[in-house]
Amino acid sequence: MPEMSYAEALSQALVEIMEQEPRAVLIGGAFGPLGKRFANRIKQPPIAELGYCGIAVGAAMTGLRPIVSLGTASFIYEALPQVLNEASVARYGSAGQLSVPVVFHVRVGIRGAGAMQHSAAPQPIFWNTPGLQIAVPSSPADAKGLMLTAALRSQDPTIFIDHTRLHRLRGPVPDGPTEVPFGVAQVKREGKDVTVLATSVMVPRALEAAEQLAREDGIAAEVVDLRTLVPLDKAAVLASVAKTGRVLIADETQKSCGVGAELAALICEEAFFHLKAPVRRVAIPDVPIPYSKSEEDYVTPGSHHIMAGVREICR
Amino acid sequence: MPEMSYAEALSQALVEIMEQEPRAVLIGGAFGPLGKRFANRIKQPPIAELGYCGIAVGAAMTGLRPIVSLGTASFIYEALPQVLNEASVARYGSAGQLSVPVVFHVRVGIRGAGAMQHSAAPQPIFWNTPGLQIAVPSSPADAKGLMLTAALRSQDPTIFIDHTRLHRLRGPVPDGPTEVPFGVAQVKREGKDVTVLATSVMVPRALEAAEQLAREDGIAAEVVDLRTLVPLDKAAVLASVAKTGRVLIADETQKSCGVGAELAALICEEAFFHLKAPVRRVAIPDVPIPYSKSEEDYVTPGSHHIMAGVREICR
Amino acid sequence: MGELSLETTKALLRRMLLIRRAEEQVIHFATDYKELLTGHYHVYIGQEATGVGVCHALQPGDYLFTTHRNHGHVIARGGESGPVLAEIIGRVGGYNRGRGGTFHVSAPHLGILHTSAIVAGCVPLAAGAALSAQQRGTSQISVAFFGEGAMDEGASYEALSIAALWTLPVLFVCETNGMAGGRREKGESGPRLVDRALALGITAEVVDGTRLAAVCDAAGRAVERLRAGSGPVFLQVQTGNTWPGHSGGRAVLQGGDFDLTWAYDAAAAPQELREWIETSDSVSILLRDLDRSGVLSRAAAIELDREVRAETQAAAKMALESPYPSPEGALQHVFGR
Amino acid sequence: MGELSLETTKALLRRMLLIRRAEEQVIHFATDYKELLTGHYHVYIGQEATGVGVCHALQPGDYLFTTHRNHGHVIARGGESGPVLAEIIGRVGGYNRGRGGTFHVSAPHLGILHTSAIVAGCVPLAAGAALSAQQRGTSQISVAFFGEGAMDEGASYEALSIAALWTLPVLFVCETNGMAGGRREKGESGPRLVDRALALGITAEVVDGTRLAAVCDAAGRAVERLRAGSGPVFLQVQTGNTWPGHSGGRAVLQGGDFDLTWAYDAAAAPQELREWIETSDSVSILLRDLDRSGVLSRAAAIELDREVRAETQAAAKMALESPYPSPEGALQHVFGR
Ligand SMILES: Cc1ncc(C[n+]2csc(CCOP(=O)(O)OP(=O)(O)O)c2C)c(N)n1
Ligand SMILES: Cc1ncc(C[n+]2csc(CCOP(=O)(O)OP(=O)(O)O)c2C)c(N)n1
Ligand SMILES: [Mg+2]
Ligand SMILES: [Mg+2]
Repeated sequence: MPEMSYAEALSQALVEIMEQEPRAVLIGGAFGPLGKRFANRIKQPPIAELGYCGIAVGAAMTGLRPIVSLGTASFIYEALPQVLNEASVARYGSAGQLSVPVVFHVRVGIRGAGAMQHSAAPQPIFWNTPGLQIAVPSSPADAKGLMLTAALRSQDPTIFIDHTRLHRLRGPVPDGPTEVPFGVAQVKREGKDVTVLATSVMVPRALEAAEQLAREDGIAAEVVDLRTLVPLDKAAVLASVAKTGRVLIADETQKSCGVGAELAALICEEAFFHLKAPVRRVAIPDVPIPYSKSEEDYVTPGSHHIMAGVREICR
Repeated sequence: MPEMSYAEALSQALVEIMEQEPRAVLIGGAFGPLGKRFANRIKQPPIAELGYCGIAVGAAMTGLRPIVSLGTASFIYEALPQVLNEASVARYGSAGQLSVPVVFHVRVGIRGAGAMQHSAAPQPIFWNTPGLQIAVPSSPADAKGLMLTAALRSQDPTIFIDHTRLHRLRGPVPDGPTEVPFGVAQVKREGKDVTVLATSVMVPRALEAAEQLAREDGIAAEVVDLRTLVPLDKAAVLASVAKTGRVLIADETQKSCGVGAELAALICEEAFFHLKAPVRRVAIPDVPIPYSKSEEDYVTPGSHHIMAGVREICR
Repeated sequence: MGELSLETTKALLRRMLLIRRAEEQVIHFATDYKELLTGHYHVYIGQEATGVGVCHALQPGDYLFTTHRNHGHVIARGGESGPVLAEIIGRVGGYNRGRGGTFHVSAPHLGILHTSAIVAGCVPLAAGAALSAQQRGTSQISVAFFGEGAMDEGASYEALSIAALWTLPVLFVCETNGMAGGRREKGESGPRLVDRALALGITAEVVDGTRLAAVCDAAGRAVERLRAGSGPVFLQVQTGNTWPGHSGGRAVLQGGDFDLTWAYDAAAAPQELREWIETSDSVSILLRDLDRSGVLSRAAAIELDREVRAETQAAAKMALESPYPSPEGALQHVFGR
Repeated sequence: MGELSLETTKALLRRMLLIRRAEEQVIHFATDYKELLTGHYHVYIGQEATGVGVCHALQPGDYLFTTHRNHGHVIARGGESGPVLAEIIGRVGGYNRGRGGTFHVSAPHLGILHTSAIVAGCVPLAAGAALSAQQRGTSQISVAFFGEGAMDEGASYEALSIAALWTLPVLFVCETNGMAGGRREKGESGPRLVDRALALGITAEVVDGTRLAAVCDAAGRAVERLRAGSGPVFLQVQTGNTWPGHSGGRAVLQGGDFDLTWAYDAAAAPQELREWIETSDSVSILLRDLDRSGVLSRAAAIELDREVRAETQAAAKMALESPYPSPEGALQHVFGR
């Protein structure tokens, strides 16, 4: 299998989408060489997120399959009226008569010097809004495979979440159109002592922590990569918890009402009698993201937080 | 103590605020008789939520104490760029040099025939955003008291949540400027068997359920009204859980990543060893709100859901 | 009536009356029944010529997007009163099985895909449907109806600006009805709204919305331009003085259902309505024009209205007899999978 | 230089040079050091006359709001290079203790309260500060600096529209620098931006931003109008051709730091810069004007620049010696309580 970076895998996905799907149009973003080959299906909008995201939604209702590249995730706040009030409810409000196959592609997370307005992780906003799918890939192969699924197969709006710090991550990517289905988690590492549920950039951090825990503490952590939050692979989550009885959730969103909150609540509701210890969340503390490197590093959930958390619940 | 409706108590709060605080300005909303007395401090904006909420934030940075009445909560989606990207981070980004004492006043919830776009309950969006305070009053007295605190004392942005179905609720309201502090929950009914954590419109529903449970099942439910989500009275939550060992969370936001998710996760993290049963959430299922009365009633969390949930965890 | 044939004129008047009578029925639902229509709703009374005149210029396959004040647009486009009324009272017989209700009446088979009750919410969507037509190389066009209040929202500004930049085949119909949620006085917002479109490089004009012929004419020219690929058009349609029956998000029928004879003799109408009938009501003005020009006599018009009323009554009956959807259905159609 | 005294002219040139040298220092931080300035940053090179000219018209107590391209505005308003540079590299010596960084340099003591790196984010805020002044009955005014890209955001449109409606004392300064995030070509958006403000009923004009005197003149007149309570003013400042050193969110110093002699003899400058020096660089144009008119000789200008460079060096040293904030401090100042 060829090795490539996360960013390269995504570009490859976009090329394959444009080749295979004439209804695909790209709105926004920098498409490099794509720009020439598919010029008539690439639209460069002015800085008007609400306008062009709404346009993408209207286009998706009428036979196109738009992929909207917004850049930094905080810019999608400008477009939330169209995402939360229109895209997410159109199928429901029409009692199933409409499909809205649009992809909103954003870059999230603590990136290094992003400060308060370039580090957003709005996944919880979308998870709290029924009607939106959320992909949170952690590897080049998943980035490509989930993008293919969202753009070629899905009938519903998808928020596609890239973590800025994954862009240079390298990994094997299967040749050809290898779609990754939504709603199927992946056990990245088996283990019997504790389940680490991880998303996006926290997956490599969790794997690093798991290695070190195995080496230093003899703890066998099972790392489950959720890959999509909506749909959620509840069965995989509950199966792992049933096996280990201990859970740590590693997710880089702000803690309160964050992704970790939902997963913890779900487990506490549906797997309570399997639990041998409190469910721990590793998340961003409830602060905006500061600019200074010293402060930014301090609020970034890292593998050391995962290790400390696991040690506590495996005591 | 005089009895009055929730809506009357709120109006009374606004009058007292305007009388006592010359820096208070009202933006938007229908102020009735206030309109005349304080005409020069009441601004009627065009339908441009992003513009006028941003203006309120800028005014709050420069010596005013604006109260912005947005009407139905889904309209605040238009203003989220200014609320999430500016108001919430201004103090933090200035390392404490700025205060932004603005109140965003919205009407949330399933109201009867509101359908997908007039029934929003965006509390989780705000709770996931550090820097915002959230008031969720459940009674006329608290509506007045919390509004006084937000408008007269607070140094930070507050999202003030009214549930439409509370507007006509009547109750006693103490005379004069009786502020209700933020971050202080209220035990509305003592009980030893199970804790029902409730917010806003779910408080009267929880009290109704508790009465019936006492009568029919002999279950003594403790009903804790959180009153503000941020700051959260964690001590009160944990104390009640320590006492009862069983928890049901009654909150009318969509379930995934909702208010109930955060509370359940918190309890599962910090009071795990007190728990005798799974933490149950009564919430809106993960669907938009339908228009038809039959369907709308079906997705509305009611006292019957609370009773069923309590019965399950108290078995 | 200029270029409109007698047949066409009668057909358009009939549509306008269908809207008028359906809207009156909506008000009856809200006021004559208990618990039938409890929320806010917004009727199109007085503005009928705008919807009907613009839709007359459209072809099957064109798209139409509208707002909270959508009932009239849906009927203008050919929607039947029965499923519209059923939708408004939340019944399965509605175009969306009662799921959307008065705020969200839509009719996908007529190109009315999704109706937004968010002020200006439909404007980007309409531009998006136009982008879709442009990309797919069809000759479809897309129309957005919205009120003057929507012109203060950034959403409409951004959509207009992009539509101009991308030369999208979208017709913006701004119905200036003197209401914008009660939040501001008429004219408060400075110069004419049409200037805002012109400043973005959009072909734009002010249209007299009280006269069907004026709307048909302007819409006809606009649609021609749009199909030629010359980019968006903005029509600021002045719908005259506000219908006095509006009352916040509800309405009151002064003197009961509209009596066609009032159109010809305003003195016979309730005091509150007289000036409006004389100067602003697009139905009354059309009736008088047709009578004066000898195209359609009073008697013929009244006969036409009698048919329309019967049709509306049957529609109301159908709506009322349609059941509520089953409660558990509420969990369906969140996702397509 | 029209009405500006020799003293004033020298002071304004000095500010412009302070900005130029500080921005060069920012680029050095990013390119000459490892891990010092790793993110994006946006310099003000070439546009100095706009910030300095506008700020010259302001009084203490006035408010100023700016964008991602803020460094120049903060120094133009009287900010010191030391704390500005320290902020840009995230040190406690920065105006915000390093918390805000390059995107968010602000200086509350100068009326620069909160800087938004969200395109158009600052525009409503500036209108809000103007509302505050109006309500409190002071003579303060508020200024928003933003780029032409921001004019496509609904946020700016809504803020302009409300400012016009409420007659707010706010000055909108739209710096048209030929860049808007690389997303669209120059002029793509149809008619002149100034027309969008005019359509909202706002007094507006196009200003030559390559000439300090033109900016001072326009800003002076605007501020007079604002203090008279006549409502908002919009200046579309054409800052000339884009500085060739811009490179996405970073920058390259062709030929190293700007050599003042290039201003007088563009042939001596690196090829890439020549046209820009001749036609667009507001510093070069001012230097040539002053030289030609005999107000300030080349030698005197070079001497002034020497002082400025020394000051900038000291500022950079101060910034580099300032420590990072303590990590746990990150949890502070979320709330005031
Ligand atoms: C974003 C948003 N803000 C506020 C409202 C509340 N609202 C509903 S209708 C209306 C007035 C709309 O006026 P206009 O656009 O002129 O349409 P009209 O009602 O006159 O047809 C308002 C403010 C809303 N639905 N959406
Ligand atoms: C809402 C939003 N969308 C996109 C961006 C990314 N962005 C940063 S600067 C910029 C270009 C801004 O152009 P302009 O307003 O002309 O300012 P200039 O950089 O030319 O000073 C863009 C698109 C952003 N910061 N905020
Ligand atoms: Mg109107
Ligand atoms: Mg620019």
